[in-house]
Amino acid sequence: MIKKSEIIEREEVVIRFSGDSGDGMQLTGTLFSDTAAQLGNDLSTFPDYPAEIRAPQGSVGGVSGFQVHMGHSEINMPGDFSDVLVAMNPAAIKANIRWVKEGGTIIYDKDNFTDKNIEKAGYEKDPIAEEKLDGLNIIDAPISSMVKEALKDMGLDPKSVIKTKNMFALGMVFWLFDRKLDFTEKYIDKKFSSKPEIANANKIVLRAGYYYAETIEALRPVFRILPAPISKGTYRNISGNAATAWGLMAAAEKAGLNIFIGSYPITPATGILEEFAAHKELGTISVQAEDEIAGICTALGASFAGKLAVTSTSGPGLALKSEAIGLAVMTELPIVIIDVQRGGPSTGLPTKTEQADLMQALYGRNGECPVVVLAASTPSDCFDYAYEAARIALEHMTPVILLTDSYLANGTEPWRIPSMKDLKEIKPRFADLKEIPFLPYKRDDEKLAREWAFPGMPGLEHRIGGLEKTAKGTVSYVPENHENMINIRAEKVERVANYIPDLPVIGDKSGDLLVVGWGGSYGYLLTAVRELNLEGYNVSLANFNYINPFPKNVREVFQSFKKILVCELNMGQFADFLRIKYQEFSYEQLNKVQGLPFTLAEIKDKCINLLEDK
Amino acid sequence: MIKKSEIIEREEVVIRFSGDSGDGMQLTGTLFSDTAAQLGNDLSTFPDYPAEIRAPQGSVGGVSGFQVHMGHSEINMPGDFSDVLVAMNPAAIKANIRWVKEGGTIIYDKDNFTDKNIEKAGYEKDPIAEEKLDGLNIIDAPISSMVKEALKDMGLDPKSVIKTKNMFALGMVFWLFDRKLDFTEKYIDKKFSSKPEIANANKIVLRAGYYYAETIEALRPVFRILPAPISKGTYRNISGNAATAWGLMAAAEKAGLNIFIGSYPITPATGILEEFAAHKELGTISVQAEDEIAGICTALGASFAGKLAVTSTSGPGLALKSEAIGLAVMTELPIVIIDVQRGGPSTGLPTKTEQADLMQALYGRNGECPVVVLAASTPSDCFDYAYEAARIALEHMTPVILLTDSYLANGTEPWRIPSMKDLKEIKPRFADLKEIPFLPYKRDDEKLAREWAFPGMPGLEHRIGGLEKTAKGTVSYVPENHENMINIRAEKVERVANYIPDLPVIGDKSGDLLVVGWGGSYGYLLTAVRELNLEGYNVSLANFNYINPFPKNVREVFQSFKKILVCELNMGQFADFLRIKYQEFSYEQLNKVQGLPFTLAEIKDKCINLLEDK
Amino acid sequence: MEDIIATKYTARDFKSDQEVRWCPGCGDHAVLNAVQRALAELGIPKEKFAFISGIGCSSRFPYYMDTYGFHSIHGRASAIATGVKTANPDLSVWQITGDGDALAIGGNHFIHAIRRNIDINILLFNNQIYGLTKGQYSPTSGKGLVTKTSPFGTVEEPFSVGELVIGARGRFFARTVDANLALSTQIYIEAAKHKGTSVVEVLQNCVIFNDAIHDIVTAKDVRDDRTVILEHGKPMIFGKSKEKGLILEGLKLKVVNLGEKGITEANLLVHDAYESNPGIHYMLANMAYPEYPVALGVIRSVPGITYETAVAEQIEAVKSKSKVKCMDDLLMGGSTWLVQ
Amino acid sequence: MEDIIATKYTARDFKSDQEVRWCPGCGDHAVLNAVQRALAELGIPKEKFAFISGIGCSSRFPYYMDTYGFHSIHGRASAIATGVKTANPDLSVWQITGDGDALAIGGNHFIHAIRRNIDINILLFNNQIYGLTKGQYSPTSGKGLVTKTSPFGTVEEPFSVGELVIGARGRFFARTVDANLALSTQIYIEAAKHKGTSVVEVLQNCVIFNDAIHDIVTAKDVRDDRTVILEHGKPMIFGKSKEKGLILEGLKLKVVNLGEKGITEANLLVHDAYESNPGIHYMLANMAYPEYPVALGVIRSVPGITYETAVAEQIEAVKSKSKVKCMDDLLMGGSTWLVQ
Ligand SMILES: Cc1ncc(C[n+]2csc(CCOP(=O)(O)OP(=O)(O)O)c2C)c(N)n1
Ligand SMILES: Cc1ncc(C[n+]2csc(CCOP(=O)(O)OP(=O)(O)O)c2C)c(N)n1
Ligand code: SF4
Ligand code: SF4
Ligand SMILES: [Mg+2]
Ligand SMILES: [Mg+2]
Repeated sequence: MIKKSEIIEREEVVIRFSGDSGDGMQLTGTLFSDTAAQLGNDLSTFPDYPAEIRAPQGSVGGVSGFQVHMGHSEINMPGDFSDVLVAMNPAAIKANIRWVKEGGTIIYDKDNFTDKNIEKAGYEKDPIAEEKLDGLNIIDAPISSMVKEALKDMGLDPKSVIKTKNMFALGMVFWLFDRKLDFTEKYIDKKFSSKPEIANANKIVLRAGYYYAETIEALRPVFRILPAPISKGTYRNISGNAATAWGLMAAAEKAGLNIFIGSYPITPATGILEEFAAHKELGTISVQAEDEIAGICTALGASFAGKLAVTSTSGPGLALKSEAIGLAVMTELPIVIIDVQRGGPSTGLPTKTEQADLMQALYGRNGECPVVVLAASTPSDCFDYAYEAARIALEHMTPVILLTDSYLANGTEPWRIPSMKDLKEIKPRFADLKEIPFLPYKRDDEKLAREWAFPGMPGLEHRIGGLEKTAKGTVSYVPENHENMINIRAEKVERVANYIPDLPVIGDKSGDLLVVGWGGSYGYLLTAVRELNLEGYNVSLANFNYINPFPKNVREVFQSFKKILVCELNMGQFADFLRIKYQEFSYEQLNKVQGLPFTLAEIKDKCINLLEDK
Repeated sequence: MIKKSEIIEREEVVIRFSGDSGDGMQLTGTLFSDTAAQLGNDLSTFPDYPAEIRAPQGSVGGVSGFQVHMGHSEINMPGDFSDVLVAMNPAAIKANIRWVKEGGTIIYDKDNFTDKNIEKAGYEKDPIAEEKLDGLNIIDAPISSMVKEALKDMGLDPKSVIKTKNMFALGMVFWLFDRKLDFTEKYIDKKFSSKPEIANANKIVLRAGYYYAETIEALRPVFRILPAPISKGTYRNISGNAATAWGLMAAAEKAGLNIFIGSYPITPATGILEEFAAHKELGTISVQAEDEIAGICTALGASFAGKLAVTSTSGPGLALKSEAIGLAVMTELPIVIIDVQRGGPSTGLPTKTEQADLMQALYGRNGECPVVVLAASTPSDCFDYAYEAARIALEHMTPVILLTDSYLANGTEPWRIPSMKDLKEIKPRFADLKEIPFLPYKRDDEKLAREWAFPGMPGLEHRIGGLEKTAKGTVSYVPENHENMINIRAEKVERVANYIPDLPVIGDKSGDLLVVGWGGSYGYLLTAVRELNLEGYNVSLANFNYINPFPKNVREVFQSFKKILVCELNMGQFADFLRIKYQEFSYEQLNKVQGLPFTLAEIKDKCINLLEDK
Repeated sequence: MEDIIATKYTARDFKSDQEVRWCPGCGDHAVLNAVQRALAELGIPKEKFAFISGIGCSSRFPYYMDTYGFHSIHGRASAIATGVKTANPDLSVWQITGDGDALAIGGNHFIHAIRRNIDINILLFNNQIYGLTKGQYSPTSGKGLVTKTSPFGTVEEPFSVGELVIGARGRFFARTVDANLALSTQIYIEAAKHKGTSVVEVLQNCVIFNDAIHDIVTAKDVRDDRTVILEHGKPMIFGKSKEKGLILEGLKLKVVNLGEKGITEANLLVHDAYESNPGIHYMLANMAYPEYPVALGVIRSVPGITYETAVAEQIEAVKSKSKVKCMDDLLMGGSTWLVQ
Repeated sequence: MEDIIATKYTARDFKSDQEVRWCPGCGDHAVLNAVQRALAELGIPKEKFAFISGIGCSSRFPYYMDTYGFHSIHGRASAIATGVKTANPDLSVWQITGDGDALAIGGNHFIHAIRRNIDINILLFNNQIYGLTKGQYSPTSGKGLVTKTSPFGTVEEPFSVGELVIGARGRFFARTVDANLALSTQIYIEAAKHKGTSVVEVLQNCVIFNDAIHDIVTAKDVRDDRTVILEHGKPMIFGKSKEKGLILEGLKLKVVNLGEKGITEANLLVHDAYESNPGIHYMLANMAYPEYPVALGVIRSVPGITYETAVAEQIEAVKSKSKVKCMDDLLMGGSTWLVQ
């Protein structure tokens, strides 16, 4: 349909769909990115929705967005500035205009720019006029009326008609990026299989949008993004929350255990519990507990009973679990605790992203109470680090906290599906049935881990609990025993360092500046560092996934750089932890606490500043 | 009665009463120390009791002890090694023998050293023989039989008879220290006013012990400790828990507010709640909540309603309060949270002392969530720092965590009673009734504190909550607003530094070694540093009571010493916090996690080592 | 509330300047209206109202009220409200909560508030779902309900709100339907006037995640037959043409048709909300469709000494007997000695 | 518990090697004995027992049992026990708890365990005091009790354990007295056999901080007159010479003297523990001296589907219908694409 000459090839492009919470933008974005993924683009997505279920229609607070970053080369973040903004109403312009690239395109539903909506969005006059949009390619499509027109003969009620307008927008964008409609059409057929007339309406409107775009001149040229040269294999799109759940399920299978999750719903972690609940076919036991404390306590009970135990939550829930984490430390039971970080303190910004629970994860308990802390850094590597968390918990008999965040949890990216046989072995420390009497706090020499005996194992009956104990498991108030046990528990956690990989450095192994990050800002830092490298700057990146204990080569890595810049979405918690652990180095900081990821510009500016002022 | 020539004057002496939990040692110790205090000695006491209400009779686990350190000069700690040990049974020897000074005296109840009791204590033969006690002055008093003899004509039941034996021991010790019996006799009369025959029996036995000691040769010479040259004034003995409660009650009166405590019982903090409950005559509202979360939440409610709000707990309870502390930070309500630290992690060693909740107090919450943290350092200065905590909370509109510990809570010392008129002013930031509309997050320029308006004030109706807000109090997801509020809340806490005293240095203001401590180890560190000074070492002491924010002169103080040694009863939490705040200094550490205070020898040895290896 | 001044308000006076952010069609809007109407009738000065909530869609309520308000953390509103009321018994304290907020994470504070009989008014918005977190089952969701966390149906027995309230020694329990403004307003007024913990279960509709869950009893065409509105001192009659009633048969309630087998209004049970023995209130609170009509109105309302009063009275009693009148007295009292 | 093997045990087999550390004279000792006796009778292999407790004097119990044991944190035992039993329905799971542990801090987990009807046996040691923390009042302490935190008497209404349990949808509630070994052993056996959450309230004496608090009904000389031991299918008779009984008058229970006014055994209420309608069980559980004798024995015992069974059955049902049998199936299922 499109002539060759009118197509421009692009390395990468960022599209943002945005509209009212009820406008179906999340679905639109998902369908678009799934199509792109099927065609072999690498991509990264990020949904961004309000805390209210339905904030007042037309208000800026009610804008729901979905950003897709796709490319011919590797894509590591959903992008900060967008090439194309789809805005279903004036509020969507208000909320997103800052994030449109110079020379970018805005497609908006002209019909929705009524005086009332304009006022609701906080504009005085037409936003297109009010925002100075010079240099942007503005497409004012009469989407609502086109949709009504397209469906006028279908006999549908007006509400159902207008609900399809997201498909019109999607159709337009598909044309703009030279994409086929078949994936979306199949999806529509499946979703509305019981309502064929609705399915039909959606498909009609989708095509109508596509043809409309073809018809109007304004949308030329069309962009084409060739498939990314990514490794061979079978791929799927996966979100961080699903990957987390799957990583744990995979670990359970590998360890020969059943998995048990005890959790209480909380944004943005609920998806993990939901994912477990949806996979009972694999024997998953999911308990929706009465609160977070019961969540971890049911899981601890399950751990005591011999399951791979998991509890998932977000910051306020982690606070509630503090006391029980202490019990897990004291009883040395394996358990994985996931904290999907969100904006704090308190209820804070519950749907936004932040990395401000690090100190809580490390220190938020009474007494000397060390646990292993890991952090995932991309939606799909949530699988790997969840798996690692389970492996460490089971092999070292310790609670492990895995930190992800709102951005990872809801973001998606294509993921090369691993095969179970390629995953690391996991060998839980089951007690030997013949070693009677069983000493619950006897340890192996290497890991200092105790053995795991659970109810049902004959002859290994024993008692554990939160009071200080001797190796035999007897309650003990002997001063030296207490100090000894405190040291052993700390040392056990330290020795995990012997069983984890070194900290990888991306870029030169020595140089002027090492950008240091941890967890979820990885994609942004990586993209920024790569761009700086292309621009000729000597910058490397070290992003931490293992936080407590640290990999053994950290000191060595740090020594080789003139400056160290720690970037994190908080006020400097990781930098402070580094000061504790490696006091000898100086740490520059880049911090942001806006409920948003970094922008590339923020990172690059800071790096350039540091490099130039050497 | 005692000839002058047989009396030796001593600067200070440590006596430890110890026996089975049922032997009344806590009372014996209290009566002894109260008598000493009345006579003008300075003193410090420490009760040490088992976690079980009544551990098995005769077992080491069941030994209950009470140590009194009294002196002619200033006394700052209950002493580590004792001059006199009173042991009511073999287990008391077993538990305490390590802590008797060379050349010290042991008084024990010979009648109780039966084969059965010897075995229960874990000895094979007579402990006096088994422990090599050369050089000790061993007094084997047949206490039980003497008591029976003394009371044989009274017609009392055997249980009541034997219950008086602690008075016999007390009588002996009174003689040994040349003390009058009248204070104790008055106490007995009062306590048993409804049972005159029991009162009588106790008094007879007390005198019997006194005369027995006079009769036997073994107890010479007698020690006399002259009154300490302490400042003029009216004194009373006070424990840390009572002082904490009184400090807060005093603050409320000074601020013109009613006080409200919402707490849940937990060792060793329960005494604070009990103290409040006992003082309803001052209008104190004390709510024994259903759990720790309800404890802080009722208090937060009371704060919202305009009271001076308090919640008290120990480590595990602080963990449970984490989430609600976050709410207090976000709503900027004044509240004092007291954590009486005990041995952790988890239930740990619930009746023992430790300083291991510091990191929890500083960081144990989701998000960026700074609070003010103070620590008291002696039983009686719990009054001062509780008062300070309330002052800061009310004037700066912020939650304040006050850390004390088991050692401070139960220990007592004489305290010069302050007069209310001499205490600092406290001016709560009441909202101005005329300033309508009331903006809940409007701040003053100096402190950045908001104003306090509470239900009942007409025209100032407003809403607060845990979501991020604008100054006006409207919920806001605006990225810049969030970052701005995060910074303001942090800055507000930082600015408290403008309203607190400088860090005092005891000893030279510069030199070879600065011993740094915080909170409750103060007395031990002070005593050790003074002894070192007397021995000619160049050591000074800086003990922190203000931890977050730090006093403004810390850097200046640290700069003037060649070495800094941080001593604390944990694995180094304060040292780590110093590394974060003052990364430029090197910190040596002395740590102990045995549920026990430091010994002087431990501190001195470490200091001398550091000094000699310069 | 001693010094109640006769103040004239209208519902409008209780509307705050905040935009109401619930979904269009959410039952919460109606509750807000009814509460604002009820407050206007109470004659209590506006500054004496405090609305305390936890977290949930319903818990956003305080933002929309032009009164003192505290939107707190999930599950803890009962405890905070207890603190507010004990601190200042003079206030009219309202707790706004959801079925998750009150009965899942907040269950403990809820039952303890009730046990203590603290004089607060708890409006429990029961939509049988977690709204704010987008549709997981709650402790009141019916067995088998398919939700995001129960894709194969829940396997849990739900609480019966009324039974739990009375089981925790509750003295006031009422039930209403979000959209029934007249009944609701009346009940909120009665809840406010009752001295002690008043719990009102509001059958509330969540259009988004659990739409029409109450319709089986509350829908316009069936509600007359499937609900009975209880009024103290009145016979228990219901039905489109008031043709049905309730009687007691042994220890069980039974639905009868007036006119049949000679049954007249005089045979019907007469509602006694003030009876302190909870036996019949349990049965009424537990009535469920299809066997029974669901009971609306004030089911139980038994006065008793309230917690904050008892606390205040004890303080006054101790004060009046004590010689210690201020901190200086306390500091200098007891066992002291003078050093000169 | 499918594969119960007939194993012969004596009480002694359940004693651990730990020294029992309760105060001499504490009621806990007797409970320990009775439980050990009961376990020996159950014929369940020893390794299948798990004893879970919170914190409190009573919660030290697991240390003294030669079974699997978990002495956890204050108030959370119901949640941990729920995890243990759901994870492995094959175990016999016992929760040991105090009135503070279960009803103060642990109240929420307690009512939710009951609501879900998880098959655990909860022994609630009710000494109406916090023992371990040395004598503060608890949610079951009688109004007016003077304790360390209520030096002028408590002002709080206590919970009635039975009423709270049934109000939370409880299906098994029994009451016993610590020292009554025979009755206790029998009740513990019945609790173990009941499928679902069994709550046994043990009237337990704390000699140190609340001595003789139950004596008013349990003392040797009065207990026959002031307690009634309920047995399913038997008339409700009590008194030193079995001369008293209970009848129903309207909606209230009434104590009658046999022989007076022609009342014979045949007129008395016959105990029906299996009746699912809780009405009469509420009344029986709430009976209090002096108006009534206190009810001992199994007051309510209504079988019903248990939580762990429902969970397991749902998993089996889903498994049997799903084509996904292992992780590789899941990973490769759904929407994927191949890159070559
Ligand atoms: C400590 C904590 N846990 C969990 C959440 C997440 N959360 C917010 S509201 C809610 C449940 C809401 O349900 P309900 O109380 O019934 O209110 P509704 O939204 O239905 O009105 C949950 C689980 C939270 N905010 N805080
Ligand atoms: C989180 C926490 N809060 C408080 C405590 C202190 N505490 C220990 S046991 C107990 C109450 C004990 O009472 P109960 O459960 O009735 O047991 P009893 O000792 O009477 O058997 C309390 C408050 C604790 N250990 N942990
Ligand atoms: S999600 Fe449901 S309960 Fe929440 S505002 Fe929308 S309709 Fe109301
Ligand atoms: S304090 Fe009371 S409950 Fe605790 S062991 Fe002693 S007698 Fe038993
Ligand atoms: Mg709800
Ligand atoms: Mg108790």
